Amino acid sequence: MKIEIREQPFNAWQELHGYQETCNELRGKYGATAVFAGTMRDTNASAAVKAMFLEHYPEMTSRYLDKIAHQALQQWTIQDALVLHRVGDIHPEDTIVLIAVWCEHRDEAFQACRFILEELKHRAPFWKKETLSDNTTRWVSSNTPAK
Amino acid sequence: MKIEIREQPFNAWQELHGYQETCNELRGKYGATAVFAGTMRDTNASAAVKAMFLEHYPEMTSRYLDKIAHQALQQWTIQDALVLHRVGDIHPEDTIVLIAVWCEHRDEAFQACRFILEELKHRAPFWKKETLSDNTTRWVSSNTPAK
Amino acid sequence: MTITVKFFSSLRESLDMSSQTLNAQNVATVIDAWNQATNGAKMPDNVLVAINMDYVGRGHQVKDGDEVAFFPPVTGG
Amino acid sequence: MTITVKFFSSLRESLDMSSQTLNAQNVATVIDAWNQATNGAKMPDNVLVAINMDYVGRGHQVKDGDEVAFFPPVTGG
Repeated sequence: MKIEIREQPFNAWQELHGYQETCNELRGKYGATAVFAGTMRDTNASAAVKAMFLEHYPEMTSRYLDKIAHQALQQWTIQDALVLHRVGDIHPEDTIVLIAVWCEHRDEAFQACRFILEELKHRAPFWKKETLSDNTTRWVSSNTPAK
Repeated sequence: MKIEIREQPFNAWQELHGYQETCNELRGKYGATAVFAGTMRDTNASAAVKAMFLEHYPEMTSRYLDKIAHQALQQWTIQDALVLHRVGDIHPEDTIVLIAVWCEHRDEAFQACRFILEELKHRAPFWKKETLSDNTTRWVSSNTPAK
Repeated sequence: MTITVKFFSSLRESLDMSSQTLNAQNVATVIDAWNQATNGAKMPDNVLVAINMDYVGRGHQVKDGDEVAFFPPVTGG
Repeated sequence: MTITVKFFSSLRESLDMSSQTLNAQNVATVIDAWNQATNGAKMPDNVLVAINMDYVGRGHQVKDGDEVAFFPPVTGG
């Protein structure tokens, strides 16, 4: 399992490819991989957004990402998981979060992936501050609802 | 949107990376990508499986994959989708199916990805015949239930 | 009239037949097509049927030029 | 006793303070720590609180050596 907070841009699919290549003990064991990638859009709440600063509370963020992943491991039969989250200065098209879960079967993979995403969005201490096209800034006040 | 039946092995994450690179009109527009990759396991129903033949009904399979993707497009606001499915001789660790859905927000991406997978599993005419370690063969009689 | 009948997967193997062209006068429904193509073999309970690449019920009518396919539950994905 | 108080995001900006060390005698709860660190500023309704990296309620007790963090609703992912 790999859980990391990243200060530099990363390509979600290359990370996934690279990580899975290293998981030799998983080969032939997993039948289902569910993945979510969250990407910065160039528009939010009807305004053009040109950049974003992603603040976090380093020790607590790491602690909660670990905690959330371990709660998923207790609830579902997960063979492996990968969670990457960006912080710092972010631009449109940058990946913000990547969550991948490897399981034997599809239902547990989907459920666990979604669980990790929702828990992360509701409990992990990250905050987004947007810079709009006129250079004004604003803190994002809440996440898009789950449903 | 790309929907393809593949006779040769493919790497799910490289396909995803390559496809997304070509989608220039999507850049900065999608916030959520939900992905499912189904991979052949080396064990099924308590038996070691060394190979699998994936039969299909070519014209009907293509027709149903298109139909299912278009039903998803009607139900959710989808920016793009990628569906790849293997046929022919398959070995453990090979990707069988890759489904990716790009949307603005996460809930619609997850729902549409899952919908396409379940519809594909229940309606698209594919059939799996396994070759076990003692070289006996058996047709897979049904899918793992969704729940 | 001419009807093409196709069989897939375990059904293709058990009937030892993948495709057959019926030049038929007395084929009104899917069941008639099955009976004529298989010489009256018992149709397994779980068989699925498609006419011209669309799922239909066993009582569905067939018409000249139709492609009627029979197969077991699908197991892709 | 010594308590470290931290503020994040919009709260850090509005209070113009990211961290403060309180050498406090009269700090029993989270609210006391807030009041002492902010000189009695009004605590916004939606503020979240963590002690030593775990979420707690506003009435939670604080003890010597604790790190008490205040921040608005989280918006990661």
